[in-house]
Amino acid sequence: MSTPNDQHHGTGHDHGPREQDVHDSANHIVAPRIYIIVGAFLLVMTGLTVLAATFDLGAWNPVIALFIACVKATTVVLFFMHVKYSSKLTKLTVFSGLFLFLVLIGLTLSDYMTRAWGRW
Amino acid sequence: MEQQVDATTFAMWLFLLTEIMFFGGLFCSYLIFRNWYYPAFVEASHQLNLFWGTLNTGVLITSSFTMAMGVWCSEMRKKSGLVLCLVLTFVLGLVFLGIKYIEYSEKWEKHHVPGFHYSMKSFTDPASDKEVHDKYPDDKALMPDMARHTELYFSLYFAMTGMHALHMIIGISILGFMIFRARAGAYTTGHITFVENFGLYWHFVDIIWIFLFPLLYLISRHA
Amino acid sequence: MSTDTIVRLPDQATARIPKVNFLSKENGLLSWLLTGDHKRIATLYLISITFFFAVGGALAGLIRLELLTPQSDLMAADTYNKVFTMHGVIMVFLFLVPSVPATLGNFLMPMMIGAKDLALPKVNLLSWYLYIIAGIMMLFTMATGGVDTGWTFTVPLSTHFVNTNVITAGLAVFVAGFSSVFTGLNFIVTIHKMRAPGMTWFRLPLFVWSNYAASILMVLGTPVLAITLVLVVLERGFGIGVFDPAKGGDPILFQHLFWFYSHPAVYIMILPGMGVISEVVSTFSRKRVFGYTAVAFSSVAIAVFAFFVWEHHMFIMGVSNYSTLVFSLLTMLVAVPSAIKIFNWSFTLYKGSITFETPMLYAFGFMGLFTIGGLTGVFLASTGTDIHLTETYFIVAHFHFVMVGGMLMAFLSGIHFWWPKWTGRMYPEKISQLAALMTFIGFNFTFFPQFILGTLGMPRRYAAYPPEFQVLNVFSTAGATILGIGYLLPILYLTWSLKYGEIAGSNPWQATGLEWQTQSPPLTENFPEIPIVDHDAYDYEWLERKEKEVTSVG
Amino acid sequence: MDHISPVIWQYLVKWMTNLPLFPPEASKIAPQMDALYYFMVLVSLIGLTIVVLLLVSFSILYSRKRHPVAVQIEGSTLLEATWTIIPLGLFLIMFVWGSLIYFRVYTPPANAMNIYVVGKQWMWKAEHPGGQHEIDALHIPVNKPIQITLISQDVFHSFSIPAFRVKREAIPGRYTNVWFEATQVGTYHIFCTQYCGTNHSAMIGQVVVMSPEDYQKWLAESTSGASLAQNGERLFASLSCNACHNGRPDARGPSLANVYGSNLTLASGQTAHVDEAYLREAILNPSDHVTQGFTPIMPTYQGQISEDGVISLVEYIKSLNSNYRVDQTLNTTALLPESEGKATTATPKTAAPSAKQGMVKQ
Repeated sequence: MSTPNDQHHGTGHDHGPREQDVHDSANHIVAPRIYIIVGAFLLVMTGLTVLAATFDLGAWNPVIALFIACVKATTVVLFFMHVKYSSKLTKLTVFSGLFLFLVLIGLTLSDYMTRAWGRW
Repeated sequence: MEQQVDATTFAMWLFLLTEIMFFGGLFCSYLIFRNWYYPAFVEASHQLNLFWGTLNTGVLITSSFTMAMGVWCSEMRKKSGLVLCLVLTFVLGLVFLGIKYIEYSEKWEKHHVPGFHYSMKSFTDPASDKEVHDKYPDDKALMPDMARHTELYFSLYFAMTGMHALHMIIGISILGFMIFRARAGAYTTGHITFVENFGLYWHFVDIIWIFLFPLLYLISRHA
Repeated sequence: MSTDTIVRLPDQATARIPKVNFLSKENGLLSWLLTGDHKRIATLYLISITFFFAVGGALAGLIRLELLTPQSDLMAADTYNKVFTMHGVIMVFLFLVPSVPATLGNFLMPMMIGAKDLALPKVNLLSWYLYIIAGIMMLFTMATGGVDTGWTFTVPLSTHFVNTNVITAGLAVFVAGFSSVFTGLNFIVTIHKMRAPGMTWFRLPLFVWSNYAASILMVLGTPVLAITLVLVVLERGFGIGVFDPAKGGDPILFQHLFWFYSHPAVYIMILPGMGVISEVVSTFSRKRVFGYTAVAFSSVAIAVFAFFVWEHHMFIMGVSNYSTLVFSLLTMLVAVPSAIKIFNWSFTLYKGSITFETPMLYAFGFMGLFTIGGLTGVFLASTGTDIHLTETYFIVAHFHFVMVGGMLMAFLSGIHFWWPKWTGRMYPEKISQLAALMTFIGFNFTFFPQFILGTLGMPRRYAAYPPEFQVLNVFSTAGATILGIGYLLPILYLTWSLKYGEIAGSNPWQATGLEWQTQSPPLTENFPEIPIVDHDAYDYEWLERKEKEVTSVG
Repeated sequence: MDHISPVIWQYLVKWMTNLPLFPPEASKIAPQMDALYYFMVLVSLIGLTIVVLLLVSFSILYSRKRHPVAVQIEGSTLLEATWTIIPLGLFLIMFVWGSLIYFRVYTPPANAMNIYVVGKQWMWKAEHPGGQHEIDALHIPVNKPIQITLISQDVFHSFSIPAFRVKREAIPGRYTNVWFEATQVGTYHIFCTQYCGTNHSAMIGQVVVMSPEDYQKWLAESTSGASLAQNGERLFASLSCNACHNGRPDARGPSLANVYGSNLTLASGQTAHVDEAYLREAILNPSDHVTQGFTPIMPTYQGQISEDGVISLVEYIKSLNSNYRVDQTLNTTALLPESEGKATTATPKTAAPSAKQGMVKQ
């Protein structure tokens, strides 16, 4: 997950010279340079995930695919959706959605995964 | 006024929260059936066209990029830039749907669409339909019970990508409306909330696809 | 001042309803249908919800009549099945879920936090329209033959084995779900962003806290129901196979997804009711709610834990024995916050100065019946006894104690409590006390025998039953008659009071909430100027000081 | 009293003498479950009494007449802790107690006699190991653990015997289990408690608990001629299963002898425990269940065999398990009509006497 953050370190808080008075909310304006880097990064990652899928890595295949997807999604959320620069409340909202999604999957699987227990 | 702006963006995030849970149910189903019927899922997934899928991912990511640029243009009050970005996003969205149409119609042709049009025979004996077989000669025959479970894969495939496509269609319609308003200079006077919130929606739809792509297309592609 | 009531009304000879208020501001149908005013939308909701409650209640009456005799003689089995299904669907999705939040919550929440309106007035109106569309679809479903799957839409019965209007009913519930998502979303945003200056989180009335908790559940739970119903509709309409065992799908998965929403849904229904009780108990004992923070946090705790317990609806459905351990344990945990609330309300009375107006009577009813409902829930949460008691009349009695004995009592309590605020006029006290008493007695007669029936093993959703169960069923039906009258009375006298009720003045109960510090009925913008809050909720001393100021200045 | 309408009077008398308040306790688990039930009732009554006492006494003591001015009290951490911890403790006791019973009800003992029950709209069909079947009725011996293996042919049903305090959902496409040991001779209700369509309320049956002698008599009278395993054997032959599963060294399918109860390594590398559910799945979805070392050539029998047929096949495969057959004989010999010593050899020999019996019956 740290890849995107490291990559853009130092550019994240880069206020352009023309951003002084332009809008009515306290939003941070993300420079286009970051968008370009993020967009390119996402495309590269897409290529990477397709590439990774062509190697037989056993159980690691889906893990890598999902890991890359998570990295991509996190990048989109942080930069395209400005969560990196948003209030705690927004971060909390995103987190709670993620949390409940994991609850839904985790607790449902707690049934499916343990149905065979105790049968031998 | 600022409170109002803040409020709608927050409301948009909450709405996206409901969207996460909406797709969450589908992802949950997918996970369970993939575990149960892994071999069938592998075979069915290989019926998808990796080229189209990858291209579509690229298209959607690019559209997300143009959308983000659109928000930036709106923030910087660049009217023509905004219109350009929105039009690009609009076009890329349509390209995505077009490619999706190509993929869907291939599935229709091969009788892989679940339900009344589905034919198990297309999996157990792909050579039986000569016309289709000539077009896709690489399809191999499956065991009937495995073929039966491919229908489940395609049920999920169509449910998930269909729901995603529905979100795309809604998004594109709103985009069309926004292009008109942007040309009239609506979002470049400092009132960027609408563009910003739509951007959030569009990126969310992109994120869903970022997960759908590896889950649906990239199952055991090395085989 | 009389010692047995706190009601203080203005001099009826001179008092007038304020000329300018949200009801009189504009006239004409369009001014209502296109309104953004939360109070008008709440009024629209109140009318439509009462209508659907009447429909659902009439269906309940039919059910009880049919069960008077062991044979299915009043209705054939398939008619009976449709009747209880429509009763369930209408009561759950068109009455209980929106009841308190969409009416009282909509009306009061902005006023309680000192705001002019909800954060998104248009979304609020949209939510009412969605509700109406859902309602019309449901009536259409009913008119064109109904649906007989039970409100739980169990697959594969609903997808392949009935030929009634599952699709329209499912879509109606889907639309109603959107309506409730929008209400919840609006509440959360409003509570976060629109509080008046000085209104910190721990100065919020508990009604706001509990509606906030319920809104979280609406926003996060409802979409899972939506996707589940979409899959059911797709399966029925197009034959996809996610839940179809014949295609390798899993009907248990449907149960998981359905209850992932539908368990939190019961908290969506009960939490706002609990908020009403907090307000009422405090006002009529002239005392700050005992353990304010405990009650506030117990609402949030219920909201969070509500999502971890859904499998307790499926203990006998062949789920993994080991996961039942997890879910049973978590269910036990979610029972604790409810206990906390009950004891805190009881102790609010301690050293209070209690009067017994109608809202308080309903609140007492709530506390007694909800205690029974909650404790019998533990019977079902414990896996061992759940095996015997689930899917019988025990469970029917349990959730009616919580939903009707709890929620509906709270709803009526709240309606009476805020009626003077809403309309500017008092309801007639004596007859409404009688109605409260009748509801309580009728309710116990109706549903207590059902616990015994359930223990005996009488299954739910039976049009005909073995004759040895008849006696208790007759009791139940007799009670339902009393209960029915108990519900009919408020509809009648409240309507009567619209014209003939006494003028209430702005604060007849001398309650502390901000909503009572403005005129009744309130202005469209609620307050002449946005209030600045400098006191905690339920600060009766602040109120006294303030009233003294007013009189000394005046 | 005669001047009251005699009809009403009759009803009253009938009702009051015929008003059950608690179901009979007719199984081994029933008293255990009732103990927990009474404990919960007791706790609930105490809890309710406390709440009502608080409400009533405070209402009297602190009514406005007696106590015109309220004393503001913020709260009490001690009290909050009390009413958090005491209910929590009680609930946890109920959780542990309940779970113990739950595991007991849904973990059949090894020596239980297995009866299959198939639910379909709107009847229960019970299949006894000896081949007897009955509809909406279940005859069982007293004091003998009975395992019910449930499956549904269409929608969810729920197999409930209130007198035994047991209930289990019958699920389409999957076996579920429940067991009980009846302790009292008598006739009790079987209900379908999961709503299953129009005639849900007519899906009522009777479980008849019989003394061992009566039960044997019943078994002998109602035999259909062939046991489930024998039916399965015929089906096995007619579906040509034995073409591959013939136990020869060069066979194309794995030998099925002793397969029941063993742990198989599958072609996918997973291990699977072979129970009834596995056998059913392997017949219907063979290519997901290929034993290691074999090729996936077996066709599916989905849609070609009824649930009854699958049950027979499963029973036949189980009968190829000599150990199992010995167990079964040890446990049920006394009860089966043909208390044969030949049970260990599941050969076509068994077909002959039972066929004869069948003829006798007809």
